[in-house]
Amino acid sequence: MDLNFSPEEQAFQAEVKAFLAEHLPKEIADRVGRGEEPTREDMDRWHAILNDKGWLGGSWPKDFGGQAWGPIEQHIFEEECAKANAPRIVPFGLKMLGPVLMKFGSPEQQAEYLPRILDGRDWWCQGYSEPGAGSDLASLKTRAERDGDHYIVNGQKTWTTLGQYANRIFCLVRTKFDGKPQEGISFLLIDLDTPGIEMRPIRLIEGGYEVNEVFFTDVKVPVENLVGEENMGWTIAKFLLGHERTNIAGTGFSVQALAQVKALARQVKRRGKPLIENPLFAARLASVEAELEAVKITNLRMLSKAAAGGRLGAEPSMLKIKGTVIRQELNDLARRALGPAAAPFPSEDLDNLAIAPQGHAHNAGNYFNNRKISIYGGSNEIQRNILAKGMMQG
Amino acid sequence: MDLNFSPEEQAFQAEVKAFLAEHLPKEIADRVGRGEEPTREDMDRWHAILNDKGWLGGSWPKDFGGQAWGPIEQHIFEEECAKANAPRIVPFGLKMLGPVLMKFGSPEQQAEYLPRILDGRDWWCQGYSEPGAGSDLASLKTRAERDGDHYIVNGQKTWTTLGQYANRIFCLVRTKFDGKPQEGISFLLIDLDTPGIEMRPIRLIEGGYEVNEVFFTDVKVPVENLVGEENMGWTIAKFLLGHERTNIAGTGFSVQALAQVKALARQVKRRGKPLIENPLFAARLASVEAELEAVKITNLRMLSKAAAGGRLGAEPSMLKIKGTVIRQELNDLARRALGPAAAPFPSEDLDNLAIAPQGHAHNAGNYFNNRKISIYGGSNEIQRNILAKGMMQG
Amino acid sequence: MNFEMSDDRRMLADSLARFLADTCPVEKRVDVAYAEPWHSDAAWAGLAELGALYALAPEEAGGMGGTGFDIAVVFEELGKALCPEPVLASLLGLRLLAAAGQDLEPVLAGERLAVGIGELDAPYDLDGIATRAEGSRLTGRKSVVYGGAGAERLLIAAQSGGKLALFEVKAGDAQVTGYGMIDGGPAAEVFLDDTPGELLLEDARGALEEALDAGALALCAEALGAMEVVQGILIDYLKTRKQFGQPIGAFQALQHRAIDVGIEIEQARSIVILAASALGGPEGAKRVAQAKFLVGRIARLVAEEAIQMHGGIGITWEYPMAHYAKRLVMIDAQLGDTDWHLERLTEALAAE
Amino acid sequence: MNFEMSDDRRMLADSLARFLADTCPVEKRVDVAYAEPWHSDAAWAGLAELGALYALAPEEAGGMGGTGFDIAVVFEELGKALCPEPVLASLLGLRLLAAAGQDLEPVLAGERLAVGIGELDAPYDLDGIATRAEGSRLTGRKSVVYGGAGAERLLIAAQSGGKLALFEVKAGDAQVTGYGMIDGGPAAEVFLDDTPGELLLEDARGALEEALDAGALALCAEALGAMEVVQGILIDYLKTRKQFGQPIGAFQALQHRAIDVGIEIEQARSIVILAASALGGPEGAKRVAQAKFLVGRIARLVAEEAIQMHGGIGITWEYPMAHYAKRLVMIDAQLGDTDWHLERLTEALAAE
Repeated sequence: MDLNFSPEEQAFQAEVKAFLAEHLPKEIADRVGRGEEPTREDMDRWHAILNDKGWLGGSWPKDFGGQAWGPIEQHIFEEECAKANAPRIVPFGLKMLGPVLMKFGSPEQQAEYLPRILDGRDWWCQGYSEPGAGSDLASLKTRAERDGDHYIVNGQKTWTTLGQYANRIFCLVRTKFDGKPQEGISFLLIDLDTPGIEMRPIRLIEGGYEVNEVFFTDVKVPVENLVGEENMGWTIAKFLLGHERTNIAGTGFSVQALAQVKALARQVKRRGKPLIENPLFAARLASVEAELEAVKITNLRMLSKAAAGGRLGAEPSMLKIKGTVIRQELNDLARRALGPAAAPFPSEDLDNLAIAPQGHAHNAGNYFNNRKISIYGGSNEIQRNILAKGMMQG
Repeated sequence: MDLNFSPEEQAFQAEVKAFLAEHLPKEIADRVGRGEEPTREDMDRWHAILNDKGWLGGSWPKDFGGQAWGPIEQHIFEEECAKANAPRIVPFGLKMLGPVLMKFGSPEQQAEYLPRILDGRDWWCQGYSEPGAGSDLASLKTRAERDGDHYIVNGQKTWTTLGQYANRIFCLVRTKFDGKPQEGISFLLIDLDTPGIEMRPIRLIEGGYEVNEVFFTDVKVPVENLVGEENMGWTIAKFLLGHERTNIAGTGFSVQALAQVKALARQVKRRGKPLIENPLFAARLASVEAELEAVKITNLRMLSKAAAGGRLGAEPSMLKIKGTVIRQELNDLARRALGPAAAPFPSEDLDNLAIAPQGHAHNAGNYFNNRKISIYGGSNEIQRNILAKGMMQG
Repeated sequence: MNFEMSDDRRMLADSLARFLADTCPVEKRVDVAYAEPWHSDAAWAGLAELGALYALAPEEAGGMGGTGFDIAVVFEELGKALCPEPVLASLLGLRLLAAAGQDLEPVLAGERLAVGIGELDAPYDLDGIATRAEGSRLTGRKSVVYGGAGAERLLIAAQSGGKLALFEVKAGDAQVTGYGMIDGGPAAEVFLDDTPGELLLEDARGALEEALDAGALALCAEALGAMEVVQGILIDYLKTRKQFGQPIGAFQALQHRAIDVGIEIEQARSIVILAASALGGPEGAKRVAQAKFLVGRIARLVAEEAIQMHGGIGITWEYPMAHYAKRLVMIDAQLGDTDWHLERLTEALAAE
Repeated sequence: MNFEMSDDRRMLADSLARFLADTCPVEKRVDVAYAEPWHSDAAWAGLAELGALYALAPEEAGGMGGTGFDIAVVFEELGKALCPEPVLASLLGLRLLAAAGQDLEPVLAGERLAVGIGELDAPYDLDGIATRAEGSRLTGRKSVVYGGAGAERLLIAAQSGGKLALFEVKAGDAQVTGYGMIDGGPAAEVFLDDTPGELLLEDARGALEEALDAGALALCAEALGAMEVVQGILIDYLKTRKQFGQPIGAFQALQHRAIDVGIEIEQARSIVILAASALGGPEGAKRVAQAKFLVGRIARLVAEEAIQMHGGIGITWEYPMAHYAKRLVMIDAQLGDTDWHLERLTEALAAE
């Protein structure tokens, strides 16, 4: 038993810290630290800085321009980025499509698309969910029908995160209309400039825009944009679900959120004293801190197992559930700490009124927005179903 | 809107209070107040005192020796009894078999058995559950086969509360072995002195004895002991489940338990102060007190509806769930308040050591024993299923 | 014992419900609640015309109600309609003006009035109020004054000669910066800098406590109304939304959670009834604290569970339930949150 | 980073598990744990022979371990077997004797020793200790002394000259009234009335805190072991018990609850690892408090959920799980319950 990183890992951690201190632009870190969404320019800029260092695709194999980081390096990198308020790396190209192409793509697809992911020429988004198929992906209806050397795509995708910035989308589409629903799905790459595609923003509960609906009407997609074989989309989707789970608990974000709540609770007052001295609030805070310390260890246990080549079973689903609940609880504490000062609808005009302490005006919005984290990527209910299946069979 | 009892109801409440003050034997009230089980003699004595007053079958019709109390009188009576630490009236004869006989029994059965319930000559117990049929009563297996003017009963019942004091048992038995399982059940009265019956005590988690297994081997039961028609047992069981729900939330017991926890929390100390001044314990206590106040009102709302002749729908199931959770939480607080002093296995030898403040030595045992209240009488999960059925159909 | 609403109150509830459904249907609410002036002058005038404000004040002060049940009826309907009109501000104002022996008629007829009590460093507690009066000139800042944007008059709680006093300030004399709230409706920051005011009550503590209790009860009733609507939407969704070939309400794990939500809403209803019955009596403060504590806990649960069981659609701007959920969560931070009221209860426990 | 147990510890765990399975199988435990002397002399001697006690003391003091992980390994096995032997008393005693520079050998070899710290009015806090020494004569009462029945020696914390001191008392010199506990195992009330003792440490506060941290960690590990067994029993039951024609584990509401129980047990396991790793270091006290708090909460949940999902059988004396559940609940009240440790954490928060 040894909970410490190895000397090499510690050296890497120090290197990441130093790099972040030097190269993460302050205005970007400040924006993220205030709980605001980074702008498109922030994300492009940060991606480019990481790519210059060779760290953007850090967990990619060296042949494809990566560093071949193992799960522990990847974890260290992500934790330090979160603690430093770096913008989250947009995952759709780097963490989702990239691994899919490396595993299932043709050499031509790999050569064409992987470099464009790293250097930012392509911004990918994801076309999985549909209005009638959220957690139940097998029931998706968007159809791609073969017509010579093209597919003709018709249908609708939704919850397409940051689609407004994307030039390409990877989609699960139905290419076979009889038999078991899972067996008729294919994985298709689509250029968003193709005629017949309309992207409509969806406004979210707190007032922001980050997800979209995508409508496809007779969209012509060349057959060479099929990844893998026709009708093997379900296999690819399952591969992706099982891949890249190092950050599933989001402990880096929670560590950062905890520090922010503590700072806030020292600034705001109740009954003439700092809120952090209030027994009931402090009990909430100390309670979630203990939960977070525990889930951090659970996360490390999983990483250690993965790094040793062990097969992950229940761990990712457990971490997803507990990790999201803890983050949401921290969001709740921040909103609660502000009290009525959380009520104003955030706007730049209000910042000079300083109703909330500096950097905390977005707490209520973040609380509401982050209800999503227990819903997306396989809701916590779906995770429990997965775990229950294992329990009853195991 | 008026939350007060009517002048007549208030007068009745005062009468009950006065009666209890005068006639409830102090040593019995003390034993109940200490959280100990009343003895058999306590129960017999208290039943007799109430019967002398005509209140034992208070909610029975006057024709059968009752007072024809409505749900509100019944509630007032039960609340005041609980607050005064009266032993609970043993329900099997008075509240279960009595109403069944009045509704389904023959005039001969009514004439024979009802008076014997009131005057204590008969102590009835219940034979419903079986080892393989707890929440799922329809699957019960105890069989009663017709043989001339008798049934021959074979099988096993369990969770028979206070069976050790009983001389008679009413049972659900299977009399038809094909068709829908619910349609082959009958309701049978059995004299426990009949040869072939063995009653074995089941020891419960905290060490006490209150439930039993009952084994039937070729037990001869006269056919005139059948209540209603053959194979109408399911109808009778459902009637009973829907009957007599005034005390389902057990708010009287909770009111009493809350008072005891408060008294205890003033006596025991943490960090040199009475526990009731500890912010975290006080928060638990104030929280459950608020819940109790709410469920008391929910209970009164249901009673008011029932008294006006309204049909009860979801209310009893809701009250069962919330009422039991609150009582269990109060049991937890009492155990928690004692801390290590809850640990000794209760015994008379220990009482003079006064490890727990006087009257509180049984808190841990009661906490464990009362895990039963969310299990028996239709577990809280069964109640949720009932409610869900209504929700999806409604 | 009688849990039926009186005929008068039922008529008021029905006419309020009809008016709100016509005037500010929830589909159009977002256009009103999130854009300056964050409410509708027409709806406001209509509410006054309907007598909704009269129901909040006792007859001896010129109103037509004013009991806990009158308040609860009005606010439950406002909550059901998710109405962004700042009726709470009028309620607080009416209670304070009545305590000060002032004429209520202008407010009852629809004048916009707001009450500034909470401050940045004392969002809930009277003891922490730092705004002070010298003579009748006020200096300080009142923060997140509900209904403050667009109010014509302000009632301000301020320290004066060792006591907590109540002043009236013309909105034009103070610096009032209005804004909308994340759950809709108007609020404002009120800056007072040697601002002239008129003393209404020299010792206003009791009146402020009474007004805050009435306000907290109103918020509980508003939350109850909103929860009822959310529950209805949730059950409909469970019945109609299909996944894996079945309505999602066929899944037992969701069934049991939806049932628990329903049980908690019944708890909320009961504690609102109890607090309404007790308001103004010796147990009023305790019952209101119990209600605001319990409703705060339950409202968050209802909002979070309803969103989670909906999935993504539950956090979209276009889905009305999302706005109910926001209101349910944010209502907790008005006039004392769950922890605040629980702490009041724990102190009372020790003193019992 | 390495979450594998060392070979030495794995061997110890395996041999302990085998020994406990042979010597006190859970089916026979009730005969031992609930009847005087509430443990088994043979099992006790066997444990000592096996070196279980040596694992609890550091090498420099004559032991063969003594780190957080050593303690955790031993107590997790004791918890899995629901062993009623009072090893906790020896752990506390060994830590205190080592701090006092005393010879540990008799205790390591199996001498029964108990430690009296908590009192009726101060069950958890050192500050409230009222037992006092005049010279080396002690007066006071130590309550619910774990392992006190049958101990040959007692270590007693007492006020002496303004400091908290540690004394050794021969059991025969005090009035020791032994009894069994509701979850099995021996305890005692210790009455001291001008009782002769031997001063071991003049200022024992630091040593007592360190011993209590080690003890709290041990209890967390014991609870973890017990929870693992309960979870296994529960899952088996869900798979095999049938109702309405299906195994009850086919019902999604129970599935999700059982899964949540499993997730919480993983949280408990992780916090025990963290506390074991931190014991004796600068963050030891904080991590132990986090562990005891979290494990206390989780142990109650596991016990209550396991019982509820079992139904009636879960609260019968004959079903071993019931005894695990009792231990899980009662363990919370040893050496500081959830609220107690949470309060320690809140105080540390304010001081951070």
